[in-house]
Amino acid sequence: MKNVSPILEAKNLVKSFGRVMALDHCDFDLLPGEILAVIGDNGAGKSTLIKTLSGAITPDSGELFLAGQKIQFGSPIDARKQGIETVYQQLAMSPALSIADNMFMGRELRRPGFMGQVLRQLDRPAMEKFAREKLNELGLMTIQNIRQPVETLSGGQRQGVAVARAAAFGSRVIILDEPTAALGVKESRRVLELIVEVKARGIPIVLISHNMPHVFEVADRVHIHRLGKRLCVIDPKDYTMSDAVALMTGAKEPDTERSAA
Amino acid sequence: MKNVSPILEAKNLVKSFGRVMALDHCDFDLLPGEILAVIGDNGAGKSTLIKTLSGAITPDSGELFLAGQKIQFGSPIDARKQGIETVYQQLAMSPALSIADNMFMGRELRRPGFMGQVLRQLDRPAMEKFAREKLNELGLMTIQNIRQPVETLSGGQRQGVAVARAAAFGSRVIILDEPTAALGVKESRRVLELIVEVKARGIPIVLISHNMPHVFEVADRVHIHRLGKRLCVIDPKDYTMSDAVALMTGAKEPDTERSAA
Amino acid sequence: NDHTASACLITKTDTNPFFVKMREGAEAKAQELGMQLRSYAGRIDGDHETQVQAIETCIADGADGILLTASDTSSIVSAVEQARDAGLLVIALDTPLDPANAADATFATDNFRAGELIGAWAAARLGNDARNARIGLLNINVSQPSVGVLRNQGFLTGFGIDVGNPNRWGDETDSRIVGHDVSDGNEEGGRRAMENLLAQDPMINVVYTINEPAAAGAYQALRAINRENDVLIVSVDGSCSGVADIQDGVIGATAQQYPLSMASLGMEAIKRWAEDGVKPDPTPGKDFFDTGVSLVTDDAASGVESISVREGLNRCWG
Amino acid sequence: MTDRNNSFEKIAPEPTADIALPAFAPASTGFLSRLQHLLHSNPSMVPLIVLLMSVGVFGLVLGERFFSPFALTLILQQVQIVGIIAAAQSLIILTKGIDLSVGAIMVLSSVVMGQFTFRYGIPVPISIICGLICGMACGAVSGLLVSRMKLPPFIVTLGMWQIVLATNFLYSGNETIRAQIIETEAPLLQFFGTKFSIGGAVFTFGVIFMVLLIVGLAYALKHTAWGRHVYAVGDDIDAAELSGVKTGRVLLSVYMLSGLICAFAGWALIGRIGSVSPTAGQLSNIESITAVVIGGISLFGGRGSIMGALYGALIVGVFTLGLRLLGADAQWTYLLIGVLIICAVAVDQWIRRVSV
Amino acid sequence: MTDRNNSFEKIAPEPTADIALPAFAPASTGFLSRLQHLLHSNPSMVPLIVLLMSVGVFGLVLGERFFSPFALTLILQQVQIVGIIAAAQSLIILTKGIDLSVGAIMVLSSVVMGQFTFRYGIPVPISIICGLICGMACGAVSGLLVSRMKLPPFIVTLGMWQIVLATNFLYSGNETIRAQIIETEAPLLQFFGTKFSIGGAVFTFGVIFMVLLIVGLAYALKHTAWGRHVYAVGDDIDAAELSGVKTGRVLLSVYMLSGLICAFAGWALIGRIGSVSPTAGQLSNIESITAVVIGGISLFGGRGSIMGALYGALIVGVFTLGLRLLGADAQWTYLLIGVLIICAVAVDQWIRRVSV
Ligand SMILES: Nc1ncnc2c1ncn2[C@@H]1O[C@H](COP(=O)(O)OP(=O)(O)OP(=O)(O)O)[C@@H](O)[C@H]1O
Ligand SMILES: Nc1ncnc2c1ncn2[C@@H]1O[C@H](COP(=O)(O)OP(=O)(O)OP(=O)(O)O)[C@@H](O)[C@H]1O
Ligand SMILES: [Mg+2]
Ligand SMILES: [Mg+2]
Repeated sequence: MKNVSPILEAKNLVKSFGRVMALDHCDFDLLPGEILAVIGDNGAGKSTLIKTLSGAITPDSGELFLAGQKIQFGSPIDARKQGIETVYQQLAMSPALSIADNMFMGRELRRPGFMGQVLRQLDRPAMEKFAREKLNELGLMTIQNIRQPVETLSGGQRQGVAVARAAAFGSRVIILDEPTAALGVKESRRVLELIVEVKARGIPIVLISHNMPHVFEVADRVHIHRLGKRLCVIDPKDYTMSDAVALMTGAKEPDTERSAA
Repeated sequence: MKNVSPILEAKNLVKSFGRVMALDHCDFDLLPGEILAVIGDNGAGKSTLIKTLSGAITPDSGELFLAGQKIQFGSPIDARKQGIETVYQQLAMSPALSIADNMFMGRELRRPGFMGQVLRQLDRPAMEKFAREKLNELGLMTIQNIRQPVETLSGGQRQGVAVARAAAFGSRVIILDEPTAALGVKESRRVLELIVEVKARGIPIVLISHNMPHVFEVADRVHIHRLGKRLCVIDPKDYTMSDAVALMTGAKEPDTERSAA
Repeated sequence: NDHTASACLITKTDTNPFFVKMREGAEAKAQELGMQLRSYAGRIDGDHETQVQAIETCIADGADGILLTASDTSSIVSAVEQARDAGLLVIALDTPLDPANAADATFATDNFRAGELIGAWAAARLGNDARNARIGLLNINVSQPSVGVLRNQGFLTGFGIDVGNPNRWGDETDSRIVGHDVSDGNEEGGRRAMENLLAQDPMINVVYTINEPAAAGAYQALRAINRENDVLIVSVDGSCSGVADIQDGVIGATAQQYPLSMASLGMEAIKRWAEDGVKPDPTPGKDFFDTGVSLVTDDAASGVESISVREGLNRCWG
Repeated sequence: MTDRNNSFEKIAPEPTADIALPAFAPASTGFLSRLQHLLHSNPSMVPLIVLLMSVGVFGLVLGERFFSPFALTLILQQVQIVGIIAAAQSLIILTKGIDLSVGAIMVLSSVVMGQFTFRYGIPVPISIICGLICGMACGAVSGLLVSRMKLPPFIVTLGMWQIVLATNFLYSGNETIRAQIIETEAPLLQFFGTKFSIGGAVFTFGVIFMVLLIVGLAYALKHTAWGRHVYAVGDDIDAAELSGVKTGRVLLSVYMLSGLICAFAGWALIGRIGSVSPTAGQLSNIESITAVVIGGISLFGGRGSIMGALYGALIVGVFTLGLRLLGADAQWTYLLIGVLIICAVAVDQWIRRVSV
Repeated sequence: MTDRNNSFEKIAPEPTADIALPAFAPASTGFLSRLQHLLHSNPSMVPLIVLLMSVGVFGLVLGERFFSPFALTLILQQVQIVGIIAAAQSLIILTKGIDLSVGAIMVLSSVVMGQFTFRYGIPVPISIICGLICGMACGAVSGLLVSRMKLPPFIVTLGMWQIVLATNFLYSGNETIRAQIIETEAPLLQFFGTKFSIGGAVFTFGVIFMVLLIVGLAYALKHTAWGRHVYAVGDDIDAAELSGVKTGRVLLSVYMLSGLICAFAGWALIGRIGSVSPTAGQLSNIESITAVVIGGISLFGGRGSIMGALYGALIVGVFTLGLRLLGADAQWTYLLIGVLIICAVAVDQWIRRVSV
């Protein structure tokens, strides 16, 4: 693994909110094709880290590299254009718009021919068909109507829609911030399967989760975040869940030799 | 258990949102001193059920009984006055106000003497001290400043504050809608311990969760919700987690004899 | 012809006492003559669209004639034409239209003349001091409606100041003018405007005001710095409370108009038009029927014709 | 009770997205609650129904005087300016903004059209284009301040209102350009005033323009990506930004389009009043906001249909004309319109609150 | 770099709630960014600083003419009505509402005080109490419509504005009660106009009342449960309801209090203009909203301090008088105030955007 260069890499990220230093010279790297889990206490700065990776937050200092190239994201759109798709913890949906509208927000399909090119009409049937397929893949069959506004969905259903969106469009990196937090057992399972499927397509995934069994089930490497920085990266095969929790909460110090590259 | 009369009971609750029937003649009962878990698929209607129990939603029809007395809640305040304290899935906090302000919302402490009685001045120091203690009990020590606005907290920190509020003030029933969804491992553990502590105080708890290990660890009985109604109530000692999941998702039919009272 | 004649009265606003009086006059006359009367008004001074809508409503309503005090004397002309084409008699009250012959007749105060009277009176009162008078002018609002411009420029002319463009206030160069401000024609605006001018030059000694409420406001401002007795305030309107203000020494002189007679003359003209098809004639020598304006003051100045406060009170807005 | 079986929880295994289920019928099935349910499923119909009802009531009371093609089309002519401005206002309000400068932009644009033609002798079509550009530029300034500098729209347009209005008075020298001159020398300026009649009904190009504009905007808002983005921005601008909408660009486009529409309203205004008057339109902001809100568009952004703005403008127009024809005194008319504004919204709210 | 070690993530085990940490210093430590940080931690200071700066600038340019006790206290007198009204407006805006009827309520209350005294011969103190009750009742109507029927405040107060204003004109018969009569027969009505001077500075009771009112409200909002509830309702009304605030009652109390304050403004108005005039106060809504927003209170509710409303009113007053003293003519003053409104808010925004 030593020779593989990371697809997404961050060095020395710093981000503070007023007096709170959410990222404190934090490093990060994601290797091609892997599932990287990020774990850490509440408020450790995980969400802030992935927001800087996805362009939603501009760091105060630090550098980002995508496939070895130094990049800067001015907005989430820039990151999306590079194929980085993110599910945020607060979901980022427009409550009054339909599920299909939300899935295609910012990359709508237009009808072919005159209606689409001149009148710029949306291709609603195509978008709805696609949205329905993606939701079915996730097993979110309790959603009755693809035209229903997102605000009428239950918390878990919304989360499902967000995950489906990311999985459908992510081409280079998919970042999931606690995607199963509000999901039922069955749905959580589907999301984990989906993560593995996406990995099989060769797309690397960043997964933030507080659910250790999930993390240890799917992750190739585990980035342990503590007090705004990367404490260490471990291989889940070499560590037990309680080791990970102990590291995360500061009950144990990392063992530099054993930690994964 | 047959002889104990329920502390909180609901019969034939119906609630629909437009064409969606979130509660379809649903029954519910909570026995004194027990931990009752409510599990079910996303969108099964769990949140809607507990919202009717806590007065946040008025059901279209159906009856509520508290300690055998028929009651009607016009608002969450009515329920709180009866000692029913709820943590909602969407948390119900005022983002711009401080942690202490939020914890005491609607039951503020006033200073003694002239300042409090005539000028109605709040007793900020007392409220902040109390809030800090309650947060410490939950191990939410990463929260630096009790005066900081809730909107600057991480998702998990907010959840912690909400749980602390309910535990501090609930006197007859505490209802928790997915209290550990956004919490870290350590914090989740603290919440579970807290639930057990509260039970030890003799206060019954309704716990909605998608986390089967948590449910099976603490629950005395498990209410399985499906398609807007109670499918059955089981004793977690008699069933395995996969049985429960199978019931919840419809893969298995309930066995009327074995299910708990 | 058993059809009772019906008329519309359209005023700039229905909150200004001047127009209230005008409406009272029209209503009384309508009762006397057995006519039907509908009254309309804009919401604020300068609310032109509502007046256009009112004219259209009158047409739809099949009225015989319209009495109109126009907010925008030239823009209203198209709507007036439409009404005249539909066979209605349109009479401009208080303010001539632009051009004046756009209406069938005009019963109006000569606002320029009203200004001229108070200007001449103020100059005569000051005598030689007029050459180094410090003048403050409180106009109505920044949109410079024609009534306000005419009174203002009339005052300056009467006082003996070169007005520059007679269709605009504010372009004068005479150093005696301390400044212009806007008062919205009410007490509050009058006081604020006066205070602003006083802050610029506390020694102002002549104040022109667009109407009497503004004058009352200006007086309060002067009183606050104890200068109420050494400043001449002149105004236009001659309302009963305005004339009473002269009696109390608030205002030095005012130019009195006669809205009630405008309205009743107008009603009579419409009655005649509805019954006999006869249009009224203008005052000889003017392109409108001048209902007259008199200077009211107890402090008559030589060379300026005036009536006493007692007479002013008798005739106020008659 | 069979209706209940159609509720969605029962239909689990297959996604049944497009099946139109019969409306859910609650326990109380009186006529009122059925009506409420019907309207609830179509909230943009509410102002339309209020409109039709008010036309009906006034028609009954006033008879022919109101129910004539002349009177009814008169209403259309009377609301055309407010209707056009309300379309501009709706766009802004859909993005959670508010535009207090609409009336001022309208008047300045019409003054530019007039003064360019008559003061500088510029050919009329070019003057008109300059006027339209002027309106769009005013919108662009507000748009830049709102989208780039993130200033609150209320305060930006409050400032712009004063700036544009003062500019208008200073530039025009408060001088009206008279209708007669325009008619003989630059009739194109009065283009939107051109009348044609069908039966006894008299329409003007301005009325047609208003209707076409609103229908066109309704299409754009519903069926193009831009329209969806406008709603998303109004709904939750942070979420929209995170999910890939160029929110800055959407906001700017909305303010510029709204400025352009106001400029068109200025052109239509010349057609309506014949002349170019710098003092017109002083109440346009409040009137357009009234129309938009009565039309059911939420002031908190992201909800409502632009057709509502048209209905809202018409409702006010119907009440105004109807009450005038009834001979109500002006102050009583204002009082009643005040009451009716509140009632219209109360009805709307009653319908929205169905079974919640 | 040592500052960074103070950032909170390092202080884990003990809750360190009350320790005031040194302000975080970012990489760029220029004067500007230090100022920005300072102000950021105290956003309610921003309008105060803008105010002091504008006083300073005008003082420098105009010298004694502006920096005299006369001119400075004149500003206070000129803003007293707007300041009182802005306090009422702030309360409403803090609950995410807006009140377009403040000016109308003020005028109606003052008319009631005057007419009751002079038309019916009721003793002055009782008339004044009736006027105050009238204002509170108007507020209560709006409050009931907003809190019970959940109608949007904008439209409710738009309707109330028209209703109250029309009532005012109908009831008063558009007749002014003259200052001289009030002075001789009911001087209590002019109570708030009573002057006293300290040095060269002239104050009126109205000015004192405005300051006391705002300080009192600031206390109530910050240090009582009611005040916290007002903020919570404006922040997120559903969350407030769920967490046990009687939102309906809070809203009603806010609207009633606001109506009462408007009635006091009506009383103060009599003191200021001497007479009782039914045509006064027509611009009060827009002026009060301007003051509130310049004062940094968010139109989206729940954020801002009521002291800001006072500063906002004073900023507008300073600019108006300052520009007039600079010799700007009325139209240019309007234009410049428009520009300055935008600039004031832009500065505010720049400060709030620190390091985000
Ligand atoms: N916009 C903001 N303003 C101020 N402080 C913030 C902001 N966003 C995050 N923080 C603070 O930064 C710290 C890190 O927050 P972050 O959301 O990244 O934590 P997290 O690791 O994702 O926690 P969780 O597991 O609870 O989601 C927290 O202390 C939080 O209070
Ligand atoms: N206010 C509402 N308007 C319309 N539909 C609603 C509303 N609230 C809930 N629903 C619908 O009612 C159903 C039940 O929702 P509820 O939130 O009770 O589910 P839940 O069991 O709590 O799910 P989860 O585990 O995902 O939180 C869902 O289909 C949801 O879409
Ligand atoms: Mg997080
Ligand atoms: Mg739920």
